[in-house]
Amino acid sequence: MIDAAWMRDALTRYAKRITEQREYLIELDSAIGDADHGANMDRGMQAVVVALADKPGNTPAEVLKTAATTLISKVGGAAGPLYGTALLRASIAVGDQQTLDGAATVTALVAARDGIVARGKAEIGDKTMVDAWEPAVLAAQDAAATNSPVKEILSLAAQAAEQGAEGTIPLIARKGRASYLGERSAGHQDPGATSSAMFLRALADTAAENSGAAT
Amino acid sequence: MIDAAWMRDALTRYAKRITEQREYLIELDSAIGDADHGANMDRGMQAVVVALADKPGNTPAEVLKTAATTLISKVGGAAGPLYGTALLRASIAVGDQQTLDGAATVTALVAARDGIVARGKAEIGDKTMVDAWEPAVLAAQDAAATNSPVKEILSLAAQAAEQGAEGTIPLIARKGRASYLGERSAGHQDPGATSSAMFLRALADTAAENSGAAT
Amino acid sequence: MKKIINDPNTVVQDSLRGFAAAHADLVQVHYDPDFVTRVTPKTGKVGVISGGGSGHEPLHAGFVGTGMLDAAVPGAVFTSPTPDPILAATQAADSGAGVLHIVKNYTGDVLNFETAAELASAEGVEVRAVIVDDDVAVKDSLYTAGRRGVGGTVLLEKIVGSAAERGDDLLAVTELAERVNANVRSMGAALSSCTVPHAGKPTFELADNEIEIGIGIHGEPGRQRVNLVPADELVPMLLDPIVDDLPFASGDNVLLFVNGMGGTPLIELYLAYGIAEKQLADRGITVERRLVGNYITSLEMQGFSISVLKLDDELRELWDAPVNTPALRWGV
Amino acid sequence: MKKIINDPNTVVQDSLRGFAAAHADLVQVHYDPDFVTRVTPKTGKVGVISGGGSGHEPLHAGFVGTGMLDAAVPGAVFTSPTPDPILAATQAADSGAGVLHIVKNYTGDVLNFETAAELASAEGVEVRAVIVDDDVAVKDSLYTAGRRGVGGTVLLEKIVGSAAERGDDLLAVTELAERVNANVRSMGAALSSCTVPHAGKPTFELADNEIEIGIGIHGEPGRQRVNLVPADELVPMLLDPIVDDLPFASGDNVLLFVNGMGGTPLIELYLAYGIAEKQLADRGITVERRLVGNYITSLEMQGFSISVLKLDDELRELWDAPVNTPALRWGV
Ligand SMILES: Nc1ncnc2c1ncn2[C@@H]1O[C@H](COP(=O)(O)OP(=O)(O)O)[C@@H](O)[C@H]1O
Ligand SMILES: Nc1ncnc2c1ncn2[C@@H]1O[C@H](COP(=O)(O)OP(=O)(O)O)[C@@H](O)[C@H]1O
Ligand SMILES: [Mg+2]
Ligand SMILES: [Mg+2]
Ligand SMILES: [Mg+2]
Ligand SMILES: [Mg+2]
Repeated sequence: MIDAAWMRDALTRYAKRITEQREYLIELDSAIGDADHGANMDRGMQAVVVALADKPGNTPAEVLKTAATTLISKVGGAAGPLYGTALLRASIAVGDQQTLDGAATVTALVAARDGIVARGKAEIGDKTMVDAWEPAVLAAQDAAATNSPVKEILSLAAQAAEQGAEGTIPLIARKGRASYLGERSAGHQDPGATSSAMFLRALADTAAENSGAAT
Repeated sequence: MIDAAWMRDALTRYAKRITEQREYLIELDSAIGDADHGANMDRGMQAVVVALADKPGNTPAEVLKTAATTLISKVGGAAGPLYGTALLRASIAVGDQQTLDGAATVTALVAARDGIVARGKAEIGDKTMVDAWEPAVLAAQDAAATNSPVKEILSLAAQAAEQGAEGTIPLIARKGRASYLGERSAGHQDPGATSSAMFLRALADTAAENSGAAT
Repeated sequence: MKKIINDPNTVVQDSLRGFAAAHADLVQVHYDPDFVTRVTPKTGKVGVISGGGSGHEPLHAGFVGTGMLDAAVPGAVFTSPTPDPILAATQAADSGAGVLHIVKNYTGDVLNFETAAELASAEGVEVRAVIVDDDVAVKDSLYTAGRRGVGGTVLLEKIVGSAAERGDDLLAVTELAERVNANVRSMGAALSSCTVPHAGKPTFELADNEIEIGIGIHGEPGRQRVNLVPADELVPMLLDPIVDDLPFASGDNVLLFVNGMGGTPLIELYLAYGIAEKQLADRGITVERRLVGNYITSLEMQGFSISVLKLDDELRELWDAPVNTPALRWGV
Repeated sequence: MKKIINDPNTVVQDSLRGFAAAHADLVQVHYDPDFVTRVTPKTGKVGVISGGGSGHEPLHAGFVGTGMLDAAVPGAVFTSPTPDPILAATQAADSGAGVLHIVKNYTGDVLNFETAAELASAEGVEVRAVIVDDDVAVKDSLYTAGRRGVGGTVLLEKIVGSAAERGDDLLAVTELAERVNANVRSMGAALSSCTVPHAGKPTFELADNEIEIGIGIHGEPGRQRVNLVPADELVPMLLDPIVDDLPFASGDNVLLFVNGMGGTPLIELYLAYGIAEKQLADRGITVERRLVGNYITSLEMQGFSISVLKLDDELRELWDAPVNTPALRWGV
């Protein structure tokens, strides 16, 4: 089951992943943006790790809230408010549950996606992080409908997010900075969708590693 | 013999040469200066050609004076006043003679060199145009002492100037812009010495071509 | 990467420290959160603040001072600041008459300023915002994030700042800001890319004979890559879309702003200015006021942008009003 | 070569035309011979003029105006002007009280200004000259053409221009100029070369990790090529030789000038300024006045120079005096 410690693990894992992939995300953002997404996410997630050490939290929601407010106050750019809102909404959605089961996990993912859409007004196919979140949520919902374990839900969500991120390559951007390029935005993978897929992969990997407990 | 027409020919020949060698002189000046010597000399000599068309002159001195004042008012930089003074002093030195014989030619060369030294205060070995003019004058004086024809005098002067220019390569500059480089100026040929050798070569070539008349 | 810096992670703060020392008579820099205020805040007026990613210097902190901004909020390089410093700057700029946020139209800037405005309102500060979107290189349609805010921002900050300085209320200042934004159009071109410090290499590569047309101010590639052409042909590639867009027409009086992107020297900017003014004159458009120089930049990018603002008596008067900031100063 | 120009042969005149249009309220540009005067010449005072090759904008034409220069003479790019325009500018600047020539110490500048001064004297104009040679990168010895005139020129033109404006006579103005020159030292570094328009390619090539230390303002290579180092180490490579040369000592009050070479953005210049001011403070030297920006440039070269001027009450007062030129303006 997902508890506060699990959530801290997942975020720490994601922070590590982002540091490793920092240059790659910068490169993606150079092609169709302003070359800062890797630095933005790294700055933010490092701050999240520090914040969680300071204030570990007792519930998944508390951990998510600390992460959300840290991202909002450390990242800036488009990604900061979008990720921040996503985690904040997820935190609110799961309330004070000590642990999250499959249904609650889906509730959190739905709330996160809805937060991003509410703030950014992007639709699927606009070549944004929504293109990773939307298929992830759908996959998670499908898996939860068949009562799959959390590990399975998150694994399918991550896979869908990765496919969604890859699927942004041929798209022409209609939101965010890449939209300024018009047709020249096609042929490049969206950095925010990519970092979003990494986020979902970090959740899935955390579940896989804790699979004994998390089924 | 050198008359006004001969002098116009020589200057026109030099102007053509400078245009051809413009990039080369710029390259030499890039290495140890500010990359303008070719453009400066080209601008000046093109103006000399125009000025002489307008005001051909009746004596070698008149032709030289027109060239001198044109260079002074069109070239700028270090080369403008130095070349201008050289030709002005040469013009004054030969007075109103209709034609110049070997002795008068040497007088003109001596006056030109003295003009450069008077204005620029450079000594032989300072890696400046003096390193072309000084050996040229000495060679001309030697040749004149044995009553060589003008053609011979100028040919030997040009050869000495070319050797002198080449001889600037190992030198460390002590005057002009190249002196700012200190030891880094060694290993490069001085642009002003190079254009000076071209000037003397233009005189020699003119004499060679008019050799029937000029002996 | 060749820059006079110590560490990409501290470049903004390191530069702010130098800025603070160099202009201690005009501005005060606050750290953590980072924002810049006038050294002597003026009370009893509408506060006018702006902000955005760093790397556009002197924008915005260079425009803090009498007759222009009350505060500025520099984010990381090319990254919108977070709500915290925007909130702090908003509170510092408020003396009861409310605060105008001048926001360049980028998703990140808009979202972070929005959040800050909500937080400030919750603290009892009346906040309004103007979104600057003057870049004609971007189509304003369902298929884009809307036009970017570029050169017009500088002109708007001056004019609106001077209106606040003379005592206009928040509603009037906001409406004026909308009016300036509606009457200014801009477009830019890059001769070289810039290098974002934490990226360490140029954002894009251009061949020796290529330029980018329709760039923004974040080193992002433009709409179109074309061969380098003489200035007489390059200037109308920016100017014509600007003139056609509003449109500007014969008889109009305008302010012409030729802006350098950071790596282009004045000798070229003046040359471009001369061509642009002449081409406007050929269309019967009179340049009544002008600005030439590096005012809204993209780090060390070589290139320039042109902005044209339609003037009326009020806008001209406010442009002429005294201004005393690190980067713009006259009449004082 | 990537520049916003039409033709290397007309770049100076094309740029002057734009400069003239942009600053018609302050300056008048005369063509053939090319020189720049105040739009409203001030009579009854010593005329202060300067000039030199173009490519250093805003120097010198950008400093024509009240409190600074009466006229400026721009030559071809990096080429001293010829005597004709210097003579014309000298005559235009003379209203009976004589004229001071501010000449940067380069062979070409010195020779051409000398000739012009002789011609002007022959026409009855009293002319004096100050040769600025503040560059500590060059040893002033029998083995060089002497030190170059670099950043100190800007400071000297301001201070001496303001002395002339208040009515000092030619002798006093000349002595003051000598005093400023004796009390200012400068040094520069390049991160990239510049490209002279008629040369069409960079004057020198630097590898990605190399910089040139001890450069002048004509794209000439410096004294030494070293690896790029962090700003904290780079700044003292310029500042230490400056401080040691005069020498400046604890208790001195100075003006600190961090100048960009044309292609380096403000974010880096302020960063360097902050370090320089701190390192002076560590030596007990107080920075009382400062200037940061692109004021004496080398086309699009990336790099910067530092100048330090020892202040006394009179120099500080003259620095603070009103100035109203295209490139420097305060107190008006
Ligand atoms: N309106 C939007 N809705 C959803 N995601 C968006 C939107 N705008 C931008 N993004 C995402 O943000 C990413 C860019 O983040 P980042 O580079 O950190 O910010 P910025 O664009 O401000 O530099 C994009 O790749 C995209 O996925
Ligand atoms: N003091 C001097 N005496 C003699 N020749 C000099 C002196 N100073 C410079 N020169 C010559 O002038 C040449 C440079 O001319 P040019 O490049 O046109 O002028 P600048 O150095 O002003 O750019 C040098 O190569 C050198 O030969
Ligand atoms: Mg980005
Ligand atoms: Mg030269
Ligand atoms: Mg950004
Ligand atoms: Mg020169």
